[in-house]
Amino acid sequence: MTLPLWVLPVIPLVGFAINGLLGTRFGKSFVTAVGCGAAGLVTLAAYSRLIPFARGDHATVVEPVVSWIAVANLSIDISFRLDPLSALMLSFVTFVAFLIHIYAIGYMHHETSDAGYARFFAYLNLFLFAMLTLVLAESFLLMFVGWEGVGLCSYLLVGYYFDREYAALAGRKAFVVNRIGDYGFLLGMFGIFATFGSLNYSEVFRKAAEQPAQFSPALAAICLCLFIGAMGKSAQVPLYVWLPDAMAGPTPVSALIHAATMVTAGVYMVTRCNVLFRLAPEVMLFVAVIGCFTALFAGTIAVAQNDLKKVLAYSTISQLGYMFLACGVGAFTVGMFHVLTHACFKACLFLGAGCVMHAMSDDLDIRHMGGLKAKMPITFWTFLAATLAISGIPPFAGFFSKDAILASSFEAPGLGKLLWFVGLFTAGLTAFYMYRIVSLTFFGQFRGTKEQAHHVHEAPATMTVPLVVLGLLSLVAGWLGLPAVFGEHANVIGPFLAPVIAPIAGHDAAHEALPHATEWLLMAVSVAVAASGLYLAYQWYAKQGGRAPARIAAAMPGAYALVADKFRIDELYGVLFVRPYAWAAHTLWKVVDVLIIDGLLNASAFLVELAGDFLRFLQTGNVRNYALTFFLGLIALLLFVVGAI
Amino acid sequence: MIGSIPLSDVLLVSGALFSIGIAGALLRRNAIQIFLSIELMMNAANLALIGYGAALGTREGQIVVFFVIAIAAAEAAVGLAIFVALFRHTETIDVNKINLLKW
Amino acid sequence: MTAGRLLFDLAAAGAIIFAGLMVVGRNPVRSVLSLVVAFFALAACFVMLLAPFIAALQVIVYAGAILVLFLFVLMLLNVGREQPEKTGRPIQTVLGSAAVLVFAGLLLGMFRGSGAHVPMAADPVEPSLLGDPAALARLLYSDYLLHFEAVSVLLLAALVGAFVLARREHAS
Amino acid sequence: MQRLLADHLLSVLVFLPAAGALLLLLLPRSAVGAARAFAIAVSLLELALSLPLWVRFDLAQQGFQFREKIAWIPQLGISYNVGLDGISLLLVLLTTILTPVSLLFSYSHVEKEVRGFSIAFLILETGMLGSLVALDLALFYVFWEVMLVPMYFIIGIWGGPRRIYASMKFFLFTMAGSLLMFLAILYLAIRHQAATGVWSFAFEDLYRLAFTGRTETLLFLAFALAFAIKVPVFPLHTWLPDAHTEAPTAGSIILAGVLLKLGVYGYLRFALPLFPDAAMHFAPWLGVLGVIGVIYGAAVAYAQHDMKRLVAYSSVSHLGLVVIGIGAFTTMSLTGSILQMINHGLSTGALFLLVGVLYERRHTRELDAYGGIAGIVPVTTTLFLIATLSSIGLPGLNGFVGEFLILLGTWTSPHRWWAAAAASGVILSAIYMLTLVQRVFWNPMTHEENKKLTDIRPTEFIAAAVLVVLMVWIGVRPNDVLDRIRPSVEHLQKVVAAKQQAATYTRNAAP
Amino acid sequence: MTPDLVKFTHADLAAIAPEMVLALTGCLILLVEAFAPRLRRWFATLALAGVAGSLYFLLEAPGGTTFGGRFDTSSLTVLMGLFLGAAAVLAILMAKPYLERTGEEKGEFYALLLWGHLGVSLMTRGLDLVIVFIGLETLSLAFYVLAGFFRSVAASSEAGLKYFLTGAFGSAFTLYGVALLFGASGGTKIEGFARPGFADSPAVIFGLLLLLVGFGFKMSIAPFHAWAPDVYQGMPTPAVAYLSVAPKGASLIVLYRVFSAAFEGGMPDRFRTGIIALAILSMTLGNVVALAQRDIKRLLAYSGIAQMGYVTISLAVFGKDALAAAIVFFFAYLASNAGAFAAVASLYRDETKPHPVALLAGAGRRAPFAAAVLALCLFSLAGIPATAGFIGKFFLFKAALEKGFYALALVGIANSLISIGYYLKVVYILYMREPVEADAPPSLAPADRLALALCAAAILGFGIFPSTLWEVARRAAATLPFAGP
Repeated sequence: MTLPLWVLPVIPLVGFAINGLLGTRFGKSFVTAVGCGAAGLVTLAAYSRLIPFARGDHATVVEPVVSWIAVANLSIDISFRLDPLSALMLSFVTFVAFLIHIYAIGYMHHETSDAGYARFFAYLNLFLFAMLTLVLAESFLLMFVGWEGVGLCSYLLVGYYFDREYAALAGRKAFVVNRIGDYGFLLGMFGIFATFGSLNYSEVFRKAAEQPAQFSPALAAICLCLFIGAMGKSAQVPLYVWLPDAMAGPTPVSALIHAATMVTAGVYMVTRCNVLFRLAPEVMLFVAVIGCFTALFAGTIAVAQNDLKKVLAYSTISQLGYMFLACGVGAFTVGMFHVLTHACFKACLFLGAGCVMHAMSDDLDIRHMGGLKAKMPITFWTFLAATLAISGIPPFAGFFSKDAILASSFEAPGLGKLLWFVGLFTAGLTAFYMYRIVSLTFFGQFRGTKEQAHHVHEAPATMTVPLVVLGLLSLVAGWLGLPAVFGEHANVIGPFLAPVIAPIAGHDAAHEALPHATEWLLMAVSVAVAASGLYLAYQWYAKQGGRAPARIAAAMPGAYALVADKFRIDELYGVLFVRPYAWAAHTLWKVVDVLIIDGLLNASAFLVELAGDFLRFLQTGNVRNYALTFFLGLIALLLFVVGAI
Repeated sequence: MIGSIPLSDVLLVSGALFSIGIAGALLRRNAIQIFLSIELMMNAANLALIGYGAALGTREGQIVVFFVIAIAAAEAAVGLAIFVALFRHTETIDVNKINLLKW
Repeated sequence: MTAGRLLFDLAAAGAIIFAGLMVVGRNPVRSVLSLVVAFFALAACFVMLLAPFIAALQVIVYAGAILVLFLFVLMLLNVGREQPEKTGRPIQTVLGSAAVLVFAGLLLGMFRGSGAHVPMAADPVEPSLLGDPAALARLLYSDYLLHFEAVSVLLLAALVGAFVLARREHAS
Repeated sequence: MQRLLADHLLSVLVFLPAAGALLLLLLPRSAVGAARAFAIAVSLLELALSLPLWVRFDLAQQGFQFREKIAWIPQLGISYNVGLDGISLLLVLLTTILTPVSLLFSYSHVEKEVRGFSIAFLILETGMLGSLVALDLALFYVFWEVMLVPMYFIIGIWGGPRRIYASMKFFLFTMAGSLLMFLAILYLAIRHQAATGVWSFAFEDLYRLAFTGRTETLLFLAFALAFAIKVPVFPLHTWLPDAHTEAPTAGSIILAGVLLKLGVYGYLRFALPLFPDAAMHFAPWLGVLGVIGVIYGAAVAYAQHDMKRLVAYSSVSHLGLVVIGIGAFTTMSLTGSILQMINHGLSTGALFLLVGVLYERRHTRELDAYGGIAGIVPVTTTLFLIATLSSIGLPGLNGFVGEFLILLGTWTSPHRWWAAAAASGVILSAIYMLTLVQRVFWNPMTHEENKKLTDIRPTEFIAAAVLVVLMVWIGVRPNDVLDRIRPSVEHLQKVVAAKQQAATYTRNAAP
Repeated sequence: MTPDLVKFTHADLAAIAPEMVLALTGCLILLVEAFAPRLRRWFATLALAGVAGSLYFLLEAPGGTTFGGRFDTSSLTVLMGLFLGAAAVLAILMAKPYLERTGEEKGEFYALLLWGHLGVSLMTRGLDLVIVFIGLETLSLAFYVLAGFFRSVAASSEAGLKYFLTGAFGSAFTLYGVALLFGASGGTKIEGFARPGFADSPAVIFGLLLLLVGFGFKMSIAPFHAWAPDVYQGMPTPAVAYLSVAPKGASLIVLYRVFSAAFEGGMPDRFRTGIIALAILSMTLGNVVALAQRDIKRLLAYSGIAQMGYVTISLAVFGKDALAAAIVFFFAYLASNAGAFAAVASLYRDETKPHPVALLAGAGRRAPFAAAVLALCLFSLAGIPATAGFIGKFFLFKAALEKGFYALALVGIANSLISIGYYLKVVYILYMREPVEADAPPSLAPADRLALALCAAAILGFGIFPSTLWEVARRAAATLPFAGP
């Protein structure tokens, strides 16, 4: 019998519930068992569905569970969907998550309080639940549930060290910026419902694909809104600012949420909606441009960072840019392919960084490191493999996916060539800054303090095993998507995902492939660029100990400082949005509420009181005045009434 | 007409007396004088009653006056008693000086 | 211009004049006395208006009893003549006199106008019999019996009240 | 007894608390514990009695159920006339739930004049339930005002430092509105008498009246003002922050949980059906004010240093959303609004409760007096976090469903941009609520005295847990609630539409 | 003219019996005082018995007019008799402990109270302006004395003086009005006014205005109100409790009697406008100035002025329902106002000193019952639903709106909003302020407790079950002839 899909999210949810409620009481080993158990179990369960699916005809499966919200013409079911796209996500989300759970055992070992430990694993499970809901959802609303759920977990886990102000701030920032994206997502959903009268994928996409002419006008706006959501979640310019700060969380979190899985949700969503996006070409272009620019922009910043995780964070942003570039030029499958490979090597990189951090007793400044190669070989080799992967050196995973992206942007009409060139340059940049950190971390002399020096040691097995696995994956994962030049069926993933890219009536999906010669050429170029990047970095940092870059930095201090300060975007936002908002809030309160509204009320009340205080003195106590008032009153009446007759 | 006296004259006299009474009540400060003025006002009313009664050819006017006189007497008794009682406290019956209770 | 008319006018004039004196006089004793005179004059008017019995009452009760009582109290409290206003709050005087003038204007104007027209009673009493004490008495004990009883209570109340207020505290 | 509960369930519900209050009067004032226990017992019994409403409520039936009608002032056709529909059903249950919750919380926190407190609370419950079930406008008005007095005392006697100002402001504000409504009600009855020759204050009868435009506008405004003040709609909201801040925790819970809802309820139950044309004519204004409320409330909340004040302004923001839903007047938005009332009652109630938990220990509500206490009071923190998430509309909790329905419903109405603007509340609410959480529970621990904080007490925990459970329940199975709202909403819309046609007809017929 | 001297039938006797009982009880008390002073403990009981007896005879009295159509016994007079009787009972109840506390327990107090009560009841029953005037004077004389009853207290004597001078001044105008009406109608019977075109002559309007002013003075309608605050402050509280309620009701009835007869063609517009002006002035002035009062008795005086403004609305509307509403309002006002004064009487330690509101601080805890009733009374005066006060306003405003007096109703509403300001101020001092006086207020005497309980019961009773009262009031109102419906 096959396991119903709803079980998948429920397993980690149960894990979360158990750890959340009882974890503190029963201690670390119990928590570990439950947490990792849940992750492992869900991985098994997932593959128990995936393998038959992959073997079979990849037919989409939709499993409704129960009606969730039903009002008027809105009826949202809790129902799950298994199709190639969700299958792909499912496959690596569960597996990577499991690995990282294992890793976390070792990493969180030094967490002193049982409560904290339990909290950590509970949150991880909760995240898994949300992520699976996001991936398996059959309707936009249910996806949004997962969407917000992962956001919540990222918030909770970034702020895991709640007593450190920067962590707390980072968590809040992450959530708020994501909320800005969600705002777009919400409007997108409203638009979709208003246009298609439903929020279920099958129905929406069917209608869109059947009568594109009827719907395409509305779709530009809708897709734009959806993409804003994606920008928030997947840290694209201008909403990327939360991701670097999010590194305040424990490293496994950075690896799982902020590298491998959650941040790619945006790409997943865009791919999921490819039917809609393809009907809004201008938005597609926008996506491509934003992605491309983000790739370059983040890459540039990464060059000048000295915090190991920060560099990785910016590289993540940059890689996400690549993925959107792919989607933007219409190569959704390629984008997803990069999601997959990136998940492997970026997770590997982060975990490696985690080990380093572990060894350096939480110091992340690469300027204090150096020569760790000898002391922690496993870490080094895996890290190196992942670096080569991300730099796009064949035959490592990154090469194939990135090359595919470049190729498809190259063949894209319009801005294609420009995008390709920028992408290419960024590839070189990536190779450079990645190998820069490798050199500074693992080669040369150790530059840290004494006690750091003799504290440095290889991480325990719980941490290294996942490293090795991921290292291997970052070597082989790319082979799923060998380019066409390696033969008709070399590319597994493309055809596998093809059904997701539904044909649209009146739009011819089929575009002619590049001539092999061009393709070879492109590969060669990109490899060359990547290699030169590596070489440069090796020369400057491994060999010459960073004199050249120092000279360059000295040559143009302003520019260097700017880059080192991440172009001061945070400060810019502070001036543009944060402080004005705070000011406006305070002014509204003090002026509108207190001064104007209450002022008016209190003033009128005061006037009445004043009148009373004044009038009471008419009561002079002199009885003659009383008689007079009496008499005057009488006269007034007489004049008014009799005088009239 | 009452005999040879037109009613309007009687009423004018009564009105005049009434007004004078009011004037006294308003302008005097000695409680007793105020009260005297009020007595005058009542007498003005009496005059009007008698005049009307005569003009109407009924005795009711006189009867009313009869009662009014009785009432006036009673009022006088009480009023003067009050003045005396108050005088024990204030040593004056100048109402300008009597304003413990005010505002 | 009959004698009766003349007498009435004289008496009325006297009443008004002495009433005026009563009001303007600062010395309370003098104003009591002028009021006595005014009441005598009024009594005369009553006679002219065919109400001799009331006139008698007026002299005996009012001029006699009540005002004498006033005199007694005045003596008892021996309040001197009223001092001229020191407080200098003329508003009472000004407003008061103005108001009185307006009022007098309205009232007298009303009387000069249609105010004096009165309906004749169904069975008008023969003028000469109007003031007949016997008839008055009969009326008093028949139609006005209730009033009579009521006034008795009123007088009683006044009596007791005056007693309550004015008696010396023997208890304390 | 059986028959009593069968035929007069509503009356029993309405007057049981009052009876309890009378019995409490017999207790000596010194019998503190007894008073506490008794009040809680009564409110629990009340809750138990109210559950059958949920069960016996007939989903198929659109009109009012559990009807009772007894002549009260027959000469004027005023009758004790009560009934229940989906809308009032939920609010009644909310009331019967929140009252024991508040009393339970106060169990360990009200020492002063416990008997008086309990009496006030029970009378308050009678007032609330009465105005929720009354179908006779005179009766409604009576209950509506009766609520005021105990709340005035609760704020004024057991409140914070500025309680006098707050209680006075609360009373005068509410009175100002309801007095005009009082005149309007009288006028309605007089018109009915003039039209039919029969006196009646019954909603069904007055509903049949049709007015010329100007009259209807004036009457509508008289009603709307009363309710708008209660809701409160910007700019009539300034009583609320003061009242909430100064009221004792239990008072704030009820105030936010039920009293504010009565404004919306009154609008839905009376103002809309009685004056549909005017209501529709003013709907855009309502919506705009709602939008302003959402954004304004959220912004001002962000500027607060006082926890309760912050939560109070968040209420302004949330109810602005509810108002928008009503202004949009689509089935979905109306349903959402009603659900959102319940949600707000639960989440804000819980927030006030938990703020109260901290306040009772630390005797300050200043954000800066806290910080980093998550480790000291983990349970409180967790509960507070859940309440926060519910209030900022996290999917899976109750808040989201209501918000989503309102916004989506509004989007499908002609006033699309309201939804667009109001949806920004999603961002703003996250900003101020998370700031609150961060500054109170997270960040480094700066105040030594906070180390001595004790975590939530059992009584407090039960009170809060009940609310949290309900939040999750509604979030996961909103249909249980929606099923009960839907018929009433559809009925409401039908009624309004019907009257609009009828009215326009008669008006055209009239010369 | 019939030869037989005294016309006094059994009917007359039956009709006048209630008043006789009162008069005789008064005398009896005085006799006991004079010859058996040890029995003074029983004065209050005697007085109560007297009132009860008079009520009994009132209910027994056969309907219809007596004394040659000069004296009325109808559902109206009976209802008003009950109203006045209730006021008297409350006054007597609170007088006993009050006088004991002040050591002034004299029979005269009760006697004068009863005789004053007699006068008021004559006012409500007299069909002849002279009877009414005599009743008015009896009341006034009795209460002039009661105002100055504490001869040892300067304030009391001053109150006596002020009440006397203004009162005498006012009744002089009333008398002149009577004279004018006598002239115009050829008699003193009110029914004599019911003549077509009667109200057209200026003399009549003049006379009616004088009556309005004279009785308005007794009702303390602004601007004829000025005496009230001072007198209330200086007067013994129980007497105030009676004076602030009963004569006002009676005066309104008198005005209604006179107007309903004189304006059989309907009330002239300008006359009505004048009354409306009085109503508005009275409401506004009373409420606004009350906000500024520091002494509870003065505050209640001004609140009374404002309340009479509401009643004047009824006079302006002028009709059966308006009168019925006014009667209901008066019953409510009786319970609330007398209750308030009863509470005040029992809450203040030293009667002879002023009664600053501030001294009530903390009473909520020290004298819970009295404080609670006071609060209830104030809420009732403020017109909060479920109290009698609300019912009174309810019918009043209904009557006003029914006849289309929208602006007037709006002013009334605005005023009740203002009034809440000071009523709540007192409540807040009662319950939310810490005590300022070291020693708690005197322990509550049984009589006070009874009075308070009666008031509270009445407030809630009328407030929750008003229909009977309304029915009775309407039947009573129907006995007056009104132009139109």
